[in-house]
Amino acid sequence: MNETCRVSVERRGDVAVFWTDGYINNQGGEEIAREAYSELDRGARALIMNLEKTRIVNSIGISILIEVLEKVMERKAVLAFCGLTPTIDKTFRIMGLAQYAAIYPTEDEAFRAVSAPA
Amino acid sequence: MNETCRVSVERRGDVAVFWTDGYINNQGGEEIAREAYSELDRGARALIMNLEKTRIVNSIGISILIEVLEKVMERKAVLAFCGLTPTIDKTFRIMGLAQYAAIYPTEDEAFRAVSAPA
Amino acid sequence: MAQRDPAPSQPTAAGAPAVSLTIPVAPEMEIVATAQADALGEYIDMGRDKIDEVKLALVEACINAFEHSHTEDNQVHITFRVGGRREAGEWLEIEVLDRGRGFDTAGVESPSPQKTFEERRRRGWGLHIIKSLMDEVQIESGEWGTRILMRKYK
Amino acid sequence: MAQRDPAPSQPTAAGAPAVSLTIPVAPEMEIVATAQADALGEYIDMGRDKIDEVKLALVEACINAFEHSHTEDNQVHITFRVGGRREAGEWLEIEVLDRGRGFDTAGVESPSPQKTFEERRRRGWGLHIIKSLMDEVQIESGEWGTRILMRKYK
Ligand SMILES: Nc1ncnc2c1ncn2[C@@H]1O[C@H](COP(=O)(O)OP(=O)(O)O)[C@@H](O)[C@H]1O
Ligand SMILES: Nc1ncnc2c1ncn2[C@@H]1O[C@H](COP(=O)(O)OP(=O)(O)O)[C@@H](O)[C@H]1O
Repeated sequence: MNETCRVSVERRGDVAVFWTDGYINNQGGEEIAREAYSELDRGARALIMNLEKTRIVNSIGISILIEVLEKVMERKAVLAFCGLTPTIDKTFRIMGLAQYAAIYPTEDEAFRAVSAPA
Repeated sequence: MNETCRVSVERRGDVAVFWTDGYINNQGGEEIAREAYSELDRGARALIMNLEKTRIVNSIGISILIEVLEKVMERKAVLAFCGLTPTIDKTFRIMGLAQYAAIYPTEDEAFRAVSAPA
Repeated sequence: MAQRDPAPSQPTAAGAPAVSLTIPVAPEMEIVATAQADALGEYIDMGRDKIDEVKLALVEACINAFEHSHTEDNQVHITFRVGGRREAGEWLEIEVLDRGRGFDTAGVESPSPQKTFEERRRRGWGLHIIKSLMDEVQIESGEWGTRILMRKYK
Repeated sequence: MAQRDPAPSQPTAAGAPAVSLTIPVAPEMEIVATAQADALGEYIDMGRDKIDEVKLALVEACINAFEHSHTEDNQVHITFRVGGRREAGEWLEIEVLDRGRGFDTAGVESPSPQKTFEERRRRGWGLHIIKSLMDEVQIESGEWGTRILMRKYK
């Protein structure tokens, strides 16, 4: 079943960039969470999630992303999203994710923002 | 209903190149036939049909393309197809269209072939 | 299956061409269902972003039925209708019906970002998302199951 | 609708998860139906070209029902099943049923390129295409209508 979301990660210094491909439901969300926690454990200070290859994130998937965001904040790291479709952007705003995580149009902008000295 | 096939045509000397976009059924087939007959009337010696943006041609659509092919042969002109998906290619072969019309992988190859001096 | 009262039938678009789809309660079948919303959205030339909104609303309605309804027939019944004044249709309507145990629609607490983040109650957004993304939504629920009727204009 | 004998039911894949789709007899609804073949083909990871073959076979079965069956309910009933040994499925099976007037399956003349080109009988290819593109095909027809059951392996 190839609807399942594929997640790949690349580490650039203390920034971890995630690319998702496909539907993010509970399973996809948990896959992202696993990878995110492992990057945090390996000292990442910022996570960027590029969702440009994902067209649907369901509310269970978002609830898991919110859990990840909370863990990120506990560790005083930052989480940024980019490549959101208008519908995903809208849903993230409705659920309040946009109040705690930054949203950028492109990965470049997200990278520049999280790499800027605080 | 945007499934309906869109057809565009460009004239290059006495070759007319057709691009289809979408499902070719009776309606789409008739649209192609209308354009083809008008190009033949305007003296086209060769018609190239690039179907790369079409994924389905139903048997009624093919029967109309066969009608076009017969008219083309009556006028001693030639008809070449290119950009066929494997399934469309297979169906054209089953129905015998491939015995009377040439099929080329790309538009360039089709163009070179029909432009070569006889 | 036990005899039950039938779901109330009040098709808001009687006579409009209907496409019905029945999916089994199984992982990711909600995504299989969205293919039909896609196709019918394209059929009426609805824009990509609006189609995405319809698809997410449909996903939420399906996963609610999967997760909460405890349906007896292990299926979710979806009806798509297109309609409006112009020939090709001005809206897409989707009805999602389960023959499950139903719920008290008045008793559902509204979600909020505050509850989600401060009280860590992260679920409970499905119905709210459906209402936010669709133009018209009716929810009926009872012993016969649950029926969500939602419409989106082009 | 008049009472009729029900269509013979011999699901070759009883128990396999089924998705049922009912489409109205209307232009291009066959394409709307192919969206479901696409989604279920992807669901079992069938390759793009094989999915295209399944979609064309489904289109042919639908347009036959539209054109020839004179159905009483003005609908075509399609059931999709996936199954096989592996969890995710090894084949996709599609049943296309109309409650129309049926036809004499033995009496259908086989088409050939020669008839098509030399005798200018260009139609009559639908069933042949279905049989060429699918791995297994059963056709049953009678006073109750017509039922085509076709299967494609990954
Ligand atoms: N189809 C349904 N059948 C039974 N109960 C439902 C159904 N849909 C929703 N509910 C009830 O409404 C509640 C709120 O649903 P929703 O807003 O989608 O959030 P969530 O599914 O995350 O709980 C559910 O927890 C459930 O109790
Ligand atoms: N669903 C159907 N109901 C009634 N008759 C049918 C049906 N499908 C096929 N037929 C009959 O079989 C013939 C052959 O069908 P087909 O091979 O698809 O070619 P075509 O549709 O081009 O005639 C049709 O002309 C029709 O008489």
